[in-house]
Amino acid sequence: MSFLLHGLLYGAVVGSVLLTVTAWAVWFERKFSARMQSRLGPTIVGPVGLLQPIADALKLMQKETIFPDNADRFLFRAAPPFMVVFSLATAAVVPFGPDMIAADLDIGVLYILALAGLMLFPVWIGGWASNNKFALLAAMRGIAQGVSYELPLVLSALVPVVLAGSMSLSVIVSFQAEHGWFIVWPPGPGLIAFGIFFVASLAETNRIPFDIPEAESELVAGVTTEYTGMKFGFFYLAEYLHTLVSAAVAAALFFGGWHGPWVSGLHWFVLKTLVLFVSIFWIRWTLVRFRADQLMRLCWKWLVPISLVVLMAAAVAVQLGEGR
Amino acid sequence: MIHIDPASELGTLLRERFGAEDFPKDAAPLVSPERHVELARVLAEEHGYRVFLYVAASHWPVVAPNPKKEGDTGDPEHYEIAYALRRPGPNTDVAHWRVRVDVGHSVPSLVPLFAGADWQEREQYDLVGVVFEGHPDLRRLMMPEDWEGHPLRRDYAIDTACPPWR
Amino acid sequence: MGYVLDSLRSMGVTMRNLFRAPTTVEFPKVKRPRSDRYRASFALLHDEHGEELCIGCLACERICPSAIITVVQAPKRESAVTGKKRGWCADLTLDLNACIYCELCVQVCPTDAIIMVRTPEQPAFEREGLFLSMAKLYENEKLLEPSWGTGTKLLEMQDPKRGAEEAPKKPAPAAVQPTPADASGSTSEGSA
Amino acid sequence: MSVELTAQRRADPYLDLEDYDPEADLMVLNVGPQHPSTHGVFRMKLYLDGEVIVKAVPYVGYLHRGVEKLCEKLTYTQVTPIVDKNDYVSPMMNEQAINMAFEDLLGVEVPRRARWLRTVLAELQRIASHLLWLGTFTLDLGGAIGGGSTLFLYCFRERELVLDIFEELTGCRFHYNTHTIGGNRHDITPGWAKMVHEAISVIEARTHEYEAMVTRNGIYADRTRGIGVIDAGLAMELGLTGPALRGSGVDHDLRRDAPYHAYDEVEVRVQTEAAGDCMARALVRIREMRESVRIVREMVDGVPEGPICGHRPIKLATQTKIKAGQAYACLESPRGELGTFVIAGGGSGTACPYRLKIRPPSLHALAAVPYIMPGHMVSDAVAILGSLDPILGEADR
Repeated sequence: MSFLLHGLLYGAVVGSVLLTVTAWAVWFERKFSARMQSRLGPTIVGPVGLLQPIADALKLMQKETIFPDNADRFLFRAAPPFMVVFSLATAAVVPFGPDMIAADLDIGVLYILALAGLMLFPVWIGGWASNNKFALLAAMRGIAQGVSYELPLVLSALVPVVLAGSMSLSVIVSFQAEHGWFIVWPPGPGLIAFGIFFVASLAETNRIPFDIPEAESELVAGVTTEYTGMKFGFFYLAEYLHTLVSAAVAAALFFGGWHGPWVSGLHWFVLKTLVLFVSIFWIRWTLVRFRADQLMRLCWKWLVPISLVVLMAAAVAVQLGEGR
Repeated sequence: MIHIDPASELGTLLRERFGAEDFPKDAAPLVSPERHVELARVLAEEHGYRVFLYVAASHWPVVAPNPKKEGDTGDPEHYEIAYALRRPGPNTDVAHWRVRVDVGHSVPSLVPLFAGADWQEREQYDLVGVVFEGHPDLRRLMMPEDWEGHPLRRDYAIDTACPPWR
Repeated sequence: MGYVLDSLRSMGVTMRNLFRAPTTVEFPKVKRPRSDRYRASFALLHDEHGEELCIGCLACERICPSAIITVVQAPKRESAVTGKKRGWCADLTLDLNACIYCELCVQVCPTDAIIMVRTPEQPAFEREGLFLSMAKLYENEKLLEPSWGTGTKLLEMQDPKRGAEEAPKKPAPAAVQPTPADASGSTSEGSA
Repeated sequence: MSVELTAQRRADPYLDLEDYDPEADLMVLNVGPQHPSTHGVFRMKLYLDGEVIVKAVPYVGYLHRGVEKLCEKLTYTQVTPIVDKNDYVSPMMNEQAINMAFEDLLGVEVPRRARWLRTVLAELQRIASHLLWLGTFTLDLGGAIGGGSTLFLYCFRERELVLDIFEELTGCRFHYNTHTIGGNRHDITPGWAKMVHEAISVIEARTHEYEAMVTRNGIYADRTRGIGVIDAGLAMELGLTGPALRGSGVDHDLRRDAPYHAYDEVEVRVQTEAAGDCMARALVRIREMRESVRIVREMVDGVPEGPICGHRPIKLATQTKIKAGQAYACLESPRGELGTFVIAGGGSGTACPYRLKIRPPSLHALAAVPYIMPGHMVSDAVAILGSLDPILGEADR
């Protein structure tokens, strides 16, 4: 019973905090990109446009929901909520602080990766149900990309698992608190694995330079071409949530999570997540996108082999360390 | 003003091989419609005029004979199609010539020689109504497919009512 | 690896731009300065004695490429100031909906009566708002800032004989005016 | 890779799909006329085998405004502001091209000051136009919410400087109507040359930044190298001119080869690239931008004294009368050879042209689409279209 209560309480707290943070992450990205592009960004709603996310949400809610002709209405409606649920559910196993974790699963990493795989389904469902060629092409690209990049994502995420000897994120973080962050120790595998994990996360979350499923200059708006109002808003929200959670997971896996010099705690975790989050934005607003086949080439010819090698190296390092 | 010197290389070619007699001061020489594809080929292959510039057709309505002028027979309704090719590079030059056909007759198309003539001829067909014989895909280019008339003809009034837009 | 280095170089560029001052302004609050010659809307002018300059000569109506100016001539009568007979304009309307801001009407005006104004952003909520009646045109004279160009100045600037002699003693032949107009405008402006 | 092999072959624009593969289940994708990357209202029908384009059928005419018919009804003096709207990215060029044709018919000598001024304006316009091209091309590659829009806005930021220069001179940012038969309508103001110097030094310095973000970027190179290859023969046959022709290795530039304005008094270094792909066209344009900066810097201080108009200034709509004659005047616009073919006289009286034909470089560039697109992917279609730099206002007229 207490387990259920704990889950509900933490779930509510984490969910609402994350949603709020995501809303202002959108504001932050708009402001950040604006300044990067010599613009002002949102200025009108609230001081320095801080209330802009609320205005956006209100606007989206007021908009009419349009169903395309011959669209599969049930699936069309079903896709957006799934997106949000899956990306929120990922956050359940992220350790925000020493004891701040909604559900300390033994298979935390596996759970995250499984949910990342599930995220492909709403994309495909939405693209198929829209009865739009652009959405269909985008959905097919999304599936191909998601399935391919799952591999380097899993392989690189296994490196910390092997090093820490556990699949639980909280154990991985505590291990790093004891033995040093994986990004610096052992030198090499952690850093390369982080690089691959980061790139694969960019691809999983459809961020530039890997945003071909929603490549708006080619495919209008990709899967969301036919979505309007809050249905589109859900996709949009889920995208940001997914990015935020990916940054948080990367921070936990490779940067020691809540551990930091002087006083460990939530603040370190937030700081690390934010740095990763901002660098994702920074990359997004700088680069152009790959083409679908180049993206696959990068994945299968470079990321997968390298991550395999790094995984082996990590295993060897652990074996050598055992004798110590 | 477009003027081709009859003594120039181009003028000699036109005069000797393509039977151009008149070299007006303010227009390109006329070449017969039967010979003009051959002219374009010779210009492109032997003289380096390889950049396709333009096709410009114009419509000339009937001119009644002037009774005051002796021997004036007037002018039947006809099309005048001006062509131009360019020789690229530092010694660039433009070869202009005109083809004249009566309404109802067609002009041999330049598309087999110049891919660029494709859309230009379609445009002239669309806007002026000249039919280019041998064009692989002579459809309207600018106007809607079901448009009536050819807007750039002189007898097409500028305030012709436009059908309701689809 | 090449991708990473290239991306870092590109990211360096965007980071450098992050610290450059923004070029956009918060529009309704801040307005960018407009040049002297900026042309935005139209106005009809009075001379210094308060008499309408427009003589209803139809020059602007005839030159307008999009045919948006309509002039209704009034019968000739004496001017209250000079006492000479001159033409009058009964009505002049200008439809900004189709205006292409070519400044030709200003250039051809023999009396510098019609000018353009440089106060930017003259939006309207309905099409009628962009339809300038004669009353509105005379109102613009008082409310809005005039642009540099007038018929005299433009013709003087384009005079083919300009610069041939240093100081033109008599006004350019094309710029002979039936009524005294803005004479101070004929300076040698523009010779940089 | 099979995609690359098929791209090298010249595609058949009239391909019968039955010949391709009677069994193939091709997907027809309608790109445009409302699509983010068709640069206006261009439409192409793409027949897709998977994501590979089998056949591309382009449609133009959505922006057809009947300019040529309109010009037959307007007098010679009224035409200039109308043709301004053709190539709305480089309006100066339209005005100059049409007035050059009329000057040729009239035999009017343009004063030296006006010729210099026209040269400077043309080069500034070229910078502005290439900047806009670079921005929109990167936008096609990089997306509206991504790196593409960043470079797009950088380019627009610098383009504003050029537009400010034009505003200072002519009073308008876009549709200037600053050229007239025989010269210019607006003379330069006292601070103008300084303004130009400031603007071009900023643009020159920032060109390095653009290069770091585009041509020296691996992802950008991957998207543009070997894509949309036009060999020199096809380019010439199609009537491609300007950067698209020079990107295919043909050393041809009207500014050097058939000097107009004051180009005979200044050195123009023609930029060529042999590859003929999107990257080659991009490199040519970026180098041309630098070259234009150099030309402007050399010329803007030395604008000679004298009148700016060699013909009677416009006072009457019907004042310019041309009895008869045909003329073709052309200049090197940022997109290629922008020509004007005029038949004067005829049955339309002496004040209006009988037939006026504008030779738009963009139309010829778009005509290349069915030849180069097959064999590429949908993503490349956008890149190819962007690299051709079509302006639909000019193509459709």
